[in-house]
Amino acid sequence: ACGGSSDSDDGTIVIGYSAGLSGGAAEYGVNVQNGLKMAIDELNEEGVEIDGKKYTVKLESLDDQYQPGTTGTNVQRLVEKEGASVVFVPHAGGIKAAQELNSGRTEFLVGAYSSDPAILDSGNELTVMIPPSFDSYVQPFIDKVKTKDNAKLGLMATASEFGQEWTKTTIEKWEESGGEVLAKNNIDYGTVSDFAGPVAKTLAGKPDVILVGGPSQPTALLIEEARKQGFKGAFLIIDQAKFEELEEFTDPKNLNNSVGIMPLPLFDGTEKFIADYKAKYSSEKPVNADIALNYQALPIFIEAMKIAKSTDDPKAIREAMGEAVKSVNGVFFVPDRISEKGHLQAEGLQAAYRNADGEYEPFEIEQPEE
Amino acid sequence: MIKISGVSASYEAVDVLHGIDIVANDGELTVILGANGSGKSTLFKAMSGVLRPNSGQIEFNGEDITRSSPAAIVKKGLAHCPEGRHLFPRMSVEKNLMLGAYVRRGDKARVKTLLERSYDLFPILREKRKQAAGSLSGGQQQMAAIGRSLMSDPSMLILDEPSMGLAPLITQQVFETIVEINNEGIGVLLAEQNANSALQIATSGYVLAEGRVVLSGTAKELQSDTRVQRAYLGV
Amino acid sequence: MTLFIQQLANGLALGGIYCLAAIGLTLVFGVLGFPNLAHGALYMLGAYLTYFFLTDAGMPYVVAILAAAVVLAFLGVVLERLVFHPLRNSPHTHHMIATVGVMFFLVALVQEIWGTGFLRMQSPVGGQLSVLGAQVSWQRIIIIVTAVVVLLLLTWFLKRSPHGQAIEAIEQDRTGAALVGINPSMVSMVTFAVSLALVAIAAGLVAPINLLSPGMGDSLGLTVFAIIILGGLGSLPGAIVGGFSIAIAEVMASTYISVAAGEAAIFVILIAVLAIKPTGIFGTVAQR
Amino acid sequence: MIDRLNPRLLGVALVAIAMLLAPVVFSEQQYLLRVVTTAAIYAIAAYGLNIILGLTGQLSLAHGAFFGVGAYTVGLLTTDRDWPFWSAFLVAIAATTVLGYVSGLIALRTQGAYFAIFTMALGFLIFIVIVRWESLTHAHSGVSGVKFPENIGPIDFTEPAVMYYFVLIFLAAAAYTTHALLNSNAGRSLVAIRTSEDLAKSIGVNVAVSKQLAFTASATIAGLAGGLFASLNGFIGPDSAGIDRTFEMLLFLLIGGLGTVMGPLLGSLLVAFLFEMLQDLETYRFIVLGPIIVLLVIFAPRGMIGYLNDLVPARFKRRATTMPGDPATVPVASPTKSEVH
Amino acid sequence: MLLQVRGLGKTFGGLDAVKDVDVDVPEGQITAIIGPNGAGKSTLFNLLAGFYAPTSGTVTFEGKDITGMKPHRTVREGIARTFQTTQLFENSTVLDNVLAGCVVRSTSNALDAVFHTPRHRRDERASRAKAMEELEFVGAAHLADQVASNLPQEAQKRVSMALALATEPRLLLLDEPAAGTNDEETAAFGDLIRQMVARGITVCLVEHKMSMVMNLADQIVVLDHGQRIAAGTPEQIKSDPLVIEAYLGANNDQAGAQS
Ligand SMILES: Nc1ncnc2c1ncn2[C@@H]1O[C@H](COP(=O)(O)OP(=O)(O)OP(=O)(O)O)[C@@H](O)[C@H]1O
Ligand SMILES: Nc1ncnc2c1ncn2[C@@H]1O[C@H](COP(=O)(O)OP(=O)(O)OP(=O)(O)O)[C@@H](O)[C@H]1O
Ligand SMILES: [Mg+2]
Ligand SMILES: [Mg+2]
Repeated sequence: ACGGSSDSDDGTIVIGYSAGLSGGAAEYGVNVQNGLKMAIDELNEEGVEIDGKKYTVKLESLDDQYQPGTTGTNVQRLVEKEGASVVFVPHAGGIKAAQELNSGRTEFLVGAYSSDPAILDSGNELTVMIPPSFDSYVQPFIDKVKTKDNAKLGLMATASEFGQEWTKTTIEKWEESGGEVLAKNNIDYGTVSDFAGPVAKTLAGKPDVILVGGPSQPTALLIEEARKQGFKGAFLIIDQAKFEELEEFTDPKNLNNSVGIMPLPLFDGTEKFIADYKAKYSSEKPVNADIALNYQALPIFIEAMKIAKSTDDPKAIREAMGEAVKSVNGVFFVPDRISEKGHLQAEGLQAAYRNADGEYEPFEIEQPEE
Repeated sequence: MIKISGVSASYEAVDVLHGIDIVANDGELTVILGANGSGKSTLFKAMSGVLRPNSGQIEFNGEDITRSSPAAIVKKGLAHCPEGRHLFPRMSVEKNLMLGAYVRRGDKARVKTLLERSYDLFPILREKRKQAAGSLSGGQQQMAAIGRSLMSDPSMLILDEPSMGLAPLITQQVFETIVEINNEGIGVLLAEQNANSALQIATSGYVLAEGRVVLSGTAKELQSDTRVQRAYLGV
Repeated sequence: MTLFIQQLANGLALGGIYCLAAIGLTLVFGVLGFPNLAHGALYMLGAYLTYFFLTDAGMPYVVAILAAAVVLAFLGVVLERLVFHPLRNSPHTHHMIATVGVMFFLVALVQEIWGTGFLRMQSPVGGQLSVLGAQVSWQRIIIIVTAVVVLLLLTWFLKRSPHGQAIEAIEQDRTGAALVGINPSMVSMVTFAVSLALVAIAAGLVAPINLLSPGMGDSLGLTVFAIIILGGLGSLPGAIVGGFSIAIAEVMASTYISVAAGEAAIFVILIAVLAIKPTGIFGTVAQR
Repeated sequence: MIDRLNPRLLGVALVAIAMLLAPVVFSEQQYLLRVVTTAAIYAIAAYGLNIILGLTGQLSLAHGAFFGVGAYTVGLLTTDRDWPFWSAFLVAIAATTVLGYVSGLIALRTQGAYFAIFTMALGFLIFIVIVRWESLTHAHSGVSGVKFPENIGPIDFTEPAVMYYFVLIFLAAAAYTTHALLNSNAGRSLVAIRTSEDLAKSIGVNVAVSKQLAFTASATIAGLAGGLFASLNGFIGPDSAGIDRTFEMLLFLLIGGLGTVMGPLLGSLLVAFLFEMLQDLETYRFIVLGPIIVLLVIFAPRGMIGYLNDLVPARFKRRATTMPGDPATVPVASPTKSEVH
Repeated sequence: MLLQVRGLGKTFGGLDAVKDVDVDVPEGQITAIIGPNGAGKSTLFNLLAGFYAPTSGTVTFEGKDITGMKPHRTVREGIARTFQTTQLFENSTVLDNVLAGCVVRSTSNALDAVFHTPRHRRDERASRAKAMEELEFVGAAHLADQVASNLPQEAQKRVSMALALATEPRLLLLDEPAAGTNDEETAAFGDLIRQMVARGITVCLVEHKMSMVMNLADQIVVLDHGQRIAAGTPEQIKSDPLVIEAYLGANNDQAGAQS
């Protein structure tokens, strides 16, 4: 089986996308979708030519409500009916379901947007991991906020798979550095009606640092609640939550003394992208890394198609990625290499510590060696 | 006074009533006789608004109530004690009775009197007033249903086989009560299998067969009609 | 000890939220014969409407909540007429599926209008109160107080007006109810209106301590069903006892055992109670 | 000759032929075959729900959870334990049977809406166990690499069409069992319970045991379907045990026709088809789907089968009545009778 | 004695619905149980059929102690009943209703049905024949294809009897079989009950229509306030002052009205 070629004959490259686009947790899916759309519009404006032939790029999106089973069906439909040879999936469960499909059942390239390194450990040859691995953040984050040897860490990240993985890795590294870890208190940010109870419980353990994070908005609420209840220590915020969004949902003062990924505007050269994006979608909301990373990843795939001279051979496209990645511009953390396992990497990634005065102090994040 | 002219009614596809004409006067006791399935209950349902007739007209005290809702009809003073009782099984007997006075709920004193009348009529109900209606014996439920229909203080009362399931003593009593109520000036429309007793207390009557009025007249006339005697009086 | 008091206060506030949401559900149970699965979605809509009246229309907080309540009450009448009235003689499974359809529609509609993202409604009443060392925000105190007041008012209303008995009567025998002069359609409509107004009030009160999102009703749904079943269907005291006890159990279990235990607490309690008393705490006779 | 053909039989035959030919029709569009295969698996689960709800009249909302337990049993055994599919499948069926039996012991003490919400809570509890017992279930990470059934001789189950026929066998068995049940004493006992428990007792039906058996059987079938689902998808997450699953199955069942032989199948196919079609509407699809559901419930309350039945000429209806217990025209748990308008 | 009841009692939250009742039902006869409303007649039937568990006393059927036995087992033992308010599987056809009554006597199970075994086929054929036979017996064969709830009351009563008969009882408990029927129909029901006895079925009957009871019963037991206040032949009962006072009323013209 291979991507239906009928579509590409009349010059269309279909990029598939399956994510939660409706219901409770759809915002994230829509953000990523907008990033992809914006990239595609720009590509089409410039014109895409592969092997001497002109193409229009088209995004086909399907809603899976974050249910991996549905992702599987969607992906197969995107590949076989719509003729996509690249499918973007921005959630770990769906990525795994897609990987089941492209390991033997049908052939396509997964544009995996999840910072969980586990998605690469499966050894799937047709997966490209787009964002920086969260593994690379954990130790630097700990170094920033762990001020004494036996500091206590409270655990309140969201209960999703992603939050759990983050928690696991953080516990491991925290203990390695001699710290103490309090009882796991992961709560489902999406379904908890009132954070006061869980926060009170965590604070009762007198933590010095609390690991928090899930979707930005509830994270902000949780941080606010903890501050209200008198927590003075530091927050270690997982990369799913973004400072620029947190600021919108709570008094920014509450965020002082926290470490997290750096707000997009603080990276050099992101103003234009942010302004363009806001203009295009007439959006007042902060523009975050999720949008930017997908925006800049998509052209790499197209470039790889150009190099491979094929729009429908996933293997060839994947092989050409190493080459393609070198000649694509981007917003920030612009990848310049792709690892053996398929991870887009770059130098110059930064995270930020928001100090007691509410100023962001950037610091370098090293990319992992494989 | 209730006046029914040319009423036809059906359940889904089955036509049951075919152009019924009946008049029941205030203060009189009109009895409807008829074999099983002849359409007595259906006719009553049409009167009280539970079933909407296909055609024809029902007038109550000169007012057209053919298309009125059951609630509106009770309010106008026409009460219906239905076949199958339709009590509220998980409510106490007293609550059932009090709900009978739903349309008279403004007048507390009157409701109190009505309640006492029901209890006097069926002393067992007073004894069981706290018990869930669904756990009453069959006959007790029948009493509760009759009691409930009286609670709305009607000017015309429709009773569908009130003696069903009642012990002989109580049956006698119920018939006496019906006469009493009737004497108070309340019109009564009665469907009854016990034709003998019914005709004894009735003013006039109608005989239904297969959804049509086949005979009508004063109670005396019907009692002496040979056809009625043969079919309903076991003579 | 402070932790215990703090958590007790938190549990009470959560209980207030649960109660407010549960009573509307219990009311409509009477006329639907089945829990309204769209309840969570209506709660969500109530929150968005309050947000709209507060933020976009610039009304004061209390007025915004009342306006949302009025709109939802009207919606309740519309729903009753369009969806549930035609189904009045159908089995309860049909009602249930219809409510799922309504839920799908409302969630999708809100998403189209207000977008997929989270919204935050600022609490017009800030600050907090220190009770025996525990910190309780004023908004939560308002929730508890409103819950108690609304419950008292409602209890009084149902006791004093014939409406409560009318609901019961319709549930037990629709024909019988009509024959005593109850207008089932009218009662259904009024009940829907009251129920939805209540849920709007609940949502409007809770919104400031929570976030608005199209999925915000989901989390409430299961818990609220558990509460009204635990208390005994259609029982107002049941909804109150159920709401507060489940909230406190949830908070305490997650404090002293684990978060998973807190999540499971609701359902473990429910299963335990029903295993002993299959009709809930205040339920008397089994429903059909 | 033609007019002696029973439209019912004709309908069944047409559906059967269509189902058999699906892989040929969809040979160019494998994903449609996958959609149909998935729908068929859900239909099997819906047949399970049909036994406890359609026949016995008890609304079980734990059905999706039982489905999930079956899926996870196959998933975890074939990956973490590296068992072959076949033995894992048998264990999945056995496990859901035991689980169904034990939960039935408590659940069936309750009635009506209590039973429904009780089973909903039970389902949610199972869901929580899956999400929270990470060391066993991998929680949100789900289970990857679930095995296909191992080859039997030359039969290669990684071939989508083969997998489809494999599922189809169970589907046919489920439909046939329903048919046989409806025409048997066991089925009559269940239908009797649905209509009136007291009356059922009075004709010698052991209500408690029959309900228990029906509940257990429905759980078994859900587990079986779950096992197939895990194998077909290769990956399962906690969502496969969620309450949404239950509502989907319920939707299939109601739209198809409760308590009927063909209802679960037709309902599953129709809704799968509807979902597929509406996918193109993207986020608008629930704005459309919601009202469609409401309209279907109002205007085709007895499901497609009930609707189709009304089209069947009256002379065949006579035969229908000698098909005992065929409750195509029977609503679940008869509501309070009322003619009030 | 087919059925022996000794010291039977049932209380509902303090009320003795049935108290210390002794009844003997001789085989092949018609025993009537009468008494005022709320005397405990239906409760007695519920106790015999196992719908209620007695608070005291014993029930012996064909020499076997069946006290507290669940209904599905008493049916198997050979006791069938009808309900005071006629109960049928409302939405099913008349034939399906009666077929449901055949379930208890058939030996094939669900697996037989699935595998379509000869036993299943034999059973199905036998059930069908049995059901039609009973319908003919009660005179409702022509209604076989009708939906039960659409029938008039009287026809429903006949069908409910066929349903009970289909369980092949040795003892049939009929709760007010003639309520709501006119005199002619009442007489017809009386004939039907006699025919049942002729088939070897013992009948126990609760009824308020004295015309029927006095014509039909071989012996009568009178209950009042849960207790047995009299027992004997119709002649004895008719003139028993206790019974007249509690039940029949002095002006007892109904009793013999249509004999
Ligand atoms: N709900 C129903 N659906 C269909 N047909 C019905 C329904 N109710 C009654 N019928 C039919 O309508 C006809 C008239 O019934 P109705 O109950 O009015 O008769 P009735 O004179 O009151 O008889 P009874 O003496 O049994 O009370 C009967 O043939 C009956 O079968
Ligand atoms: N489940 C119950 N709970 C409480 N009391 C009950 C229950 N069932 C019956 N009773 C009471 O027990 C008494 C006997 O009832 P039963 O139904 O046996 O009377 P019955 O002799 O059949 O009367 P009828 O001739 O009116 O049918 C009645 O007073 C009734 O109210
Ligand atoms: Mg009648
Ligand atoms: Mg009785």
